[in-house]
Amino acid sequence: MKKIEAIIRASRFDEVKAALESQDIHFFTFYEVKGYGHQKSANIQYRGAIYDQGYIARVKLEIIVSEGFVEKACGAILDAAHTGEKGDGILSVCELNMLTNIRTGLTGSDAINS
Amino acid sequence: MKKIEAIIRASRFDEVKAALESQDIHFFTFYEVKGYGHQKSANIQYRGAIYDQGYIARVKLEIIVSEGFVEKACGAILDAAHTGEKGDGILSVCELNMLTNIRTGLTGSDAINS
Amino acid sequence: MKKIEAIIRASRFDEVKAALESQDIHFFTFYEVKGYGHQKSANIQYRGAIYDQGYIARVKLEIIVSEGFVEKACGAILDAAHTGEKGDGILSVCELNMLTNIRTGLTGSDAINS
Amino acid sequence: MENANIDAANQALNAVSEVGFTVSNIWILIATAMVFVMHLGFASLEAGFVRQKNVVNILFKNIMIVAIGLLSYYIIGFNLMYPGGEPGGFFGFAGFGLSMPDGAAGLIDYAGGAYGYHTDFIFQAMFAATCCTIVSGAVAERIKLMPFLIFCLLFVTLSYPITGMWKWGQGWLDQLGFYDLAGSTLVHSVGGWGALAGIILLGPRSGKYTDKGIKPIPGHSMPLATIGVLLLWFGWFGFNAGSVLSADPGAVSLVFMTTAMAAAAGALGAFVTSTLMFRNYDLSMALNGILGGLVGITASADGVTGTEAILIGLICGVLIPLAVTFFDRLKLDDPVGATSVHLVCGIWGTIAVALFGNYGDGVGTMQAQLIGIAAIGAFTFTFAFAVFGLLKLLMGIRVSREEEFSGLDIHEHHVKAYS
Amino acid sequence: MENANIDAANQALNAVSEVGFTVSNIWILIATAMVFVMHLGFASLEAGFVRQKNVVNILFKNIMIVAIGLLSYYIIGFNLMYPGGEPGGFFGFAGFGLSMPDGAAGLIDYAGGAYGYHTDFIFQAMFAATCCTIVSGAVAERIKLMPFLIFCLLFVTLSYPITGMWKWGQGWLDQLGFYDLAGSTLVHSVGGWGALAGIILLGPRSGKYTDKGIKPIPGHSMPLATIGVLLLWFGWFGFNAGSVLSADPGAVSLVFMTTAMAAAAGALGAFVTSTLMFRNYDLSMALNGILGGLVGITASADGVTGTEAILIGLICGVLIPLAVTFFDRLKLDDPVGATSVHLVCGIWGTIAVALFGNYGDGVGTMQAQLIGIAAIGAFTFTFAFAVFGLLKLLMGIRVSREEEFSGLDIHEHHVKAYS
Amino acid sequence: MENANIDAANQALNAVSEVGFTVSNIWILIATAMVFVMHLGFASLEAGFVRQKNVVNILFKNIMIVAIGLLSYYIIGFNLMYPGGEPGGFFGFAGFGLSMPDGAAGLIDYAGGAYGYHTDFIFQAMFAATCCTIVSGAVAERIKLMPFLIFCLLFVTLSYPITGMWKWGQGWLDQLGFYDLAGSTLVHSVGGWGALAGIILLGPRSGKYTDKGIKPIPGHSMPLATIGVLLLWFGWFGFNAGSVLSADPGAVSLVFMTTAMAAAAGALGAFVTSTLMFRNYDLSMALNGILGGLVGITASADGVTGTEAILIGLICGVLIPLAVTFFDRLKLDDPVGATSVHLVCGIWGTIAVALFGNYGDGVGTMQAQLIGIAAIGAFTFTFAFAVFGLLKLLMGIRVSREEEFSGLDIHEHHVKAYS
Ligand SMILES: Nc1ncnc2c1ncn2[C@@H]1O[C@H](COP(=O)(O)OP(=O)(O)O)[C@@H](O)[C@H]1O
Ligand SMILES: Nc1ncnc2c1ncn2[C@@H]1O[C@H](COP(=O)(O)OP(=O)(O)O)[C@@H](O)[C@H]1O
Ligand SMILES: Nc1ncnc2c1ncn2[C@@H]1O[C@H](COP(=O)(O)OP(=O)(O)O)[C@@H](O)[C@H]1O
Repeated sequence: MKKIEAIIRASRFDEVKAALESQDIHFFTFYEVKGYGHQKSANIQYRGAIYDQGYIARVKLEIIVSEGFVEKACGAILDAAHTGEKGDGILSVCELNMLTNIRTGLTGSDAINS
Repeated sequence: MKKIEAIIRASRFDEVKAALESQDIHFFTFYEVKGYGHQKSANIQYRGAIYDQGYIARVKLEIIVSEGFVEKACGAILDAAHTGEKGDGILSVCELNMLTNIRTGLTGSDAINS
Repeated sequence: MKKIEAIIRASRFDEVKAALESQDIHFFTFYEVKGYGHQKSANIQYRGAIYDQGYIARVKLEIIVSEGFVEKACGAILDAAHTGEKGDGILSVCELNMLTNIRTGLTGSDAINS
Repeated sequence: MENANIDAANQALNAVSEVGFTVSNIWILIATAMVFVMHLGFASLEAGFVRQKNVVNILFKNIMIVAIGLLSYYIIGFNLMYPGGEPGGFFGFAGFGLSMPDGAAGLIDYAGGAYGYHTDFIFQAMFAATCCTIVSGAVAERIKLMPFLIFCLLFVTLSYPITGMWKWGQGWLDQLGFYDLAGSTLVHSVGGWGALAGIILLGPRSGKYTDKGIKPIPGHSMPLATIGVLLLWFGWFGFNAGSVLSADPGAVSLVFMTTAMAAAAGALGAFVTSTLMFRNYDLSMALNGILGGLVGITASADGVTGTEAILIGLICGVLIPLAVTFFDRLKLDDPVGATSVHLVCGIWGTIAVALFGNYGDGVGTMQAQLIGIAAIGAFTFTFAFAVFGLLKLLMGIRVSREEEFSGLDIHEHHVKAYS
Repeated sequence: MENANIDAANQALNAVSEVGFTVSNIWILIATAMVFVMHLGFASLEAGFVRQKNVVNILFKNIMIVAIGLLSYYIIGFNLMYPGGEPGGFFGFAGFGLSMPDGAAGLIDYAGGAYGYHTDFIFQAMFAATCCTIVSGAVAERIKLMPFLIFCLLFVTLSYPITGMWKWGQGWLDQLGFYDLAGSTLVHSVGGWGALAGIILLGPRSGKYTDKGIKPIPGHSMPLATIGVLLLWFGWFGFNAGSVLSADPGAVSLVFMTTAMAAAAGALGAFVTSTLMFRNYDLSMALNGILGGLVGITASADGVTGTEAILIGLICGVLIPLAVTFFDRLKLDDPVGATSVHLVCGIWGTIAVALFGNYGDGVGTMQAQLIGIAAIGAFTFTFAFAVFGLLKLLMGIRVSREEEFSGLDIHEHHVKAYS
Repeated sequence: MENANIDAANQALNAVSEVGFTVSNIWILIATAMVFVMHLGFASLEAGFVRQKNVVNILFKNIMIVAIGLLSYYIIGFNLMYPGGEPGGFFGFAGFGLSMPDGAAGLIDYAGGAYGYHTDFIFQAMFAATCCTIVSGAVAERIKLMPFLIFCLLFVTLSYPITGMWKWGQGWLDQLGFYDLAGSTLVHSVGGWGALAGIILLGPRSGKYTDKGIKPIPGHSMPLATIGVLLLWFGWFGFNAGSVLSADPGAVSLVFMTTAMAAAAGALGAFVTSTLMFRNYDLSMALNGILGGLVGITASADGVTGTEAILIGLICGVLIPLAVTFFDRLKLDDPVGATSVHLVCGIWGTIAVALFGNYGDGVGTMQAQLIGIAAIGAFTFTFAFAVFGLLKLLMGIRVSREEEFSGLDIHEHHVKAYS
């Protein structure tokens, strides 16, 4: 089993979700994160002082898939999250030693096909 | 060292925490995430329009343990997070290359027994 | 490629960020998490009842670096996040199978040098 | 010629009465608007003191209470409370809806030149809904919406006007010498008894009383709660000083002063007591202390000195943390402290009438006050307990565990308070 | 000696008139302060009904509208609306700035002993800004700041006073027998027509109307919206009862009562209707129902009975969910429901004048009311459409897609509402 | 017979005075309630302008200030400020507590038929606490609770009444011809000087002034701040127009008008200036501009024309961003801009008395005004500096670094504002 992690623009979330669904990937987890990268944040200005808020609000996706799905999932994300402007984000994959579905107790790729 | 990650129902957090403690696991990190899975979210209704909010609010746990504790920890979580209803979540384990305790500088399993 | 994950005190975030920058590491992702560990949280007191809020608010950093940077990055964090008091947090490293930059499509260490 | 002179003078005197009537009447209308603000105050306070997941629910209830309260008081309540006939009675009903007497009889002659019929109605109607708002805070976070609204309808249409009539409708308690200027008992204790019946039958919010002790469930927004309390204080100037039922300068300004001093003293009393008891500066206690002081002075605001008002308020402030702890020990879960504020301080304030100020002789007054407290308490608690009990049997009054965990907002209203 | 007597009596009569003047005048000033609170109410309501990312923007707009409204009404508006000359006219202008007549002419003689010149100005000036505040909610979350402020300046300086003069400046509609106590049409529909023009030219917020249907965009804070509505209700007592333009006890207390009853009935009507339509207890609808009831009773609050007020309000409440759904079906996106509340209920309230109460004969009155609604609607909509259209051509009125996604706060104000 | 006629007429005249007294008195009580709302306004504004982690603390302080202010003014302050004896003096004390003269002497005869004794006390008492509330915003987010409350107790019990007496207690400044209607100097500058002393001795919040420049620390809730400012504006109508100390129609309506115009102009001035200076539409500046305009007009609201009021307010608005930048350059950290609003605009407003309107001759008045500003400034600053200095020595006034980082709420109150 692999865990795919993608850090994407908040504004591309809907598109990425749709792309994953079109690849029959309906299960994933996401949360809001903050990132430093090429893209710089808008300045905050308050009472005459300007400051660089620094980070950019982003969404991080975590998708656990069996080997067979890695390519499809990555392709879908790379496509849908892409704008070509600085700040599109990154996508990584790592190996899992074990996966269990808490409800069914099934492990490995069965854990997510149940 | 292994990192255990579990995505559970927010409503089972207290039980899972108690189960971990009963296994002498007192250290872990958690945060709020949102998930898509079998369980579907309640609809949001506002000014006559209905919409599927889509995600379900969940809690993600991260627990770093030495090999010897993996089974105990996983067992505790699987047990305490289980309801049998759709939406119980998943549990995964992955390998860490390195672990250091920032205060003590100790590494490996010493990092968490100090 | 390696993924470094550090769970640090919220109050050391600015120092850690500066230390990373001094090592030429400008890209990373962070988010707020809650942790249980040696350090105990302040009590919450409300209407006469006291309770242990339990967790402590922490910041988690995720930094993806190529092998060559792992030591520099870890050193910087270990240094800047250290106070010597209980609650300094932990630092872990794990292996990534794959990394792609969504904008450029470049993979591996090119993904973050672009 | 002589007559002409007398006529001119009489004309002037008539004109003066009319202007005097205009002043008093407009003051009571302004007081009405200030009492209205108390509904906003209660809504804010209660919303601030519940958890995020139940905020829409409490706001919805408080909005609907005002609407239901005004409408039902229009149709039935007013004529149940001020029936006109037979002073000293227990019950009376003057027919449905409003029936303003024609001409001067509905205006300058209606209440001896102090206010007109419509003014009377709308001022009293604003008061009426208050008693339900008090209940709403106490039963928050676990009661079902529909049974609660039905309870409110019955409480404000029947229970409140009937006991209100006993005193303000010149009923038997009035005859007896019972005194309660603006409703320490008639409004606040009544609300408090309703609240008590509710929380007994409902049980505590799950997770509040554990084996390891009391788990506090902090309110989700202290600014909202604070705004609520200060708006209530503002509205209370209208509540108490409007209850003078004229613009009489001596009485109204005395009431303003005593009301403010009691509120301030309530804050101080609760601050000191809670700091000593809990070794903590507890904002929620100071806020409840203010409200306690206000409830306490409500019965006697027109007859005590400033120093007495401070004393009354101070004692309310001291009572608040004690009462909160007391109810918690009984596992009576009251998220906003309504029973402590409105019931406990309401009773104390009614007793204070006999201890301070110049209301009749000591013993006789004390007797009347105690009888009033007991009679109204018994009636109201029985009524509320019966209604809540019946509703519990017929349709259930408590939401399911799952609803409670995920919150009433998402289950009963399908929205979130914040997004 | 005889004369001395008469003098004394006359002196007394004069003194009475002066006190009567003092009462009326102070009441209208207090009403002014209450109308001012409506601006706070609108700011809270609108802020609560937009998304977090656009909160600073809507607050900024509402603050500036009050400032611009008061200043421009001082310089031009007031003299455009109350020009003094030629009753029955269409247009008049009495020169820039204020010019208070000296002595009694600006005080007790100014309006027959009811209020002075400055009171007249400041009460009317508080009203004026309201019409823009109504627009601001409807066009929220997508309009550029500068063009919006320019629109407001023109709307409140020219459009509102001109149509206002037709009735309240003794213009041709007044002559015709058109009746509108406090502005169901003159204020609320006017705001509603402006809002309608705006949302037509702006288009909906992106993402609202999708292929799969209407995607609701919930407001970010229900407590804020609720506080806003209750503050508006409070202010409305001043808005309607201040429009009696004296402290006349009969009229003012009637208006207080009818205003409260219509608001309560509006809540109930919207509650029942929306629960039936959507099978959901929708707080935002109940809130809009209250406002609808208030808008509806605004034209006739001084001439209907309580029961009629309840009926008028109830119908407003029923209209609200229907109108919201209707505008949504037309893809006219109005985040706060301003068109439903102010336009639809404003029209209904103006018609109600001819159906209820005792304003002239039925048919004649109905004709006058319909002519008034149509004339003012036509003028205002045309004016607003032309101004928004011109601004669209000249400088664009809508923010870019990217700005809309990341929010107006960060783009136009470089801050966040919450941090 | 003749006598009878005269009696009737006299009776009528007496009755008229009484009604006149009733009107004036009720107006000042209503104004009192409006001034009370300013405390809510300050609490909201300051809570909005601090960070989330310090919200409970600022709310707690503002609640306790009102309580302490009212109580200590009752016990000592009032009799220090209005001692009755020796006009032209520097100091006087009429004994502890209230002592209302019996009968008419405490009512209609107390202030020439304008208001009674209790009204006088409660109106002035509401004012008193204001000066501390101003300080509380400036020293927010880093001062310890207990020393702050001790400072407030001394400030409101001694400093404010003593300088207040110089003018409003018929003291030496009054004799000199110094004019300050409602307290541009006596209330607002006094608060501003106290704030200045506090922030000098406390030092800035850590992290505010860095090597790389000024790091803004945005307030945590712009809606809360906006609600606060609009509530302050509402209350200010009572503050200024209540200070007319009667319901005199000419004066009260003039004050309403000038107050509103100055506030509006303040918003505009700050909007334009800050937009030019910072190229940004800064809501916090527009809000401060409104307050600046209100502070500025406070001294002269009863004696300037609308156009002059606009000018005064406009200058206040322009001053705001300049003053904020100025204080920041001096590294005087003031989270809510209290010094800019209350001190700078307070001084300007007091000077404006000599430049506009019709208060005595130009030069003489200017001299009196400058002497008043200097004398009160010197006394107050010295007093505040000494008290804060002493407290710093004795118990420390600043929280620890760690407390500052994690927030005063968790450390001093053990709760969070939001959960
Ligand atoms: N090496 C990294 N480690 C962790 N997160 C990263 C790394 N590089 C980029 N990110 C995340 O991806 C986001 C987008 O990166 P950015 O450099 O702005 O985009 P792009 O690579 O398209 O120019 C960053 O804000 C950060 O959250
Ligand atoms: N393949 C996956 N990748 C990432 N997260 C997942 C995956 N499958 C499930 N989850 C997470 O687990 C949660 C529960 O999954 P769900 O399918 O609803 O439960 P169950 O498997 O018990 O029916 C989801 O909301 C999601 O957050
Ligand atoms: N084994 C672990 N697994 C996951 N998170 C951990 C683990 N140990 C520590 N942490 C995280 O690190 C934080 C700091 O740990 P703590 O034990 O308080 O510090 P220290 O080790 O310096 O005494 C914890 O709050 C928790 O978030």
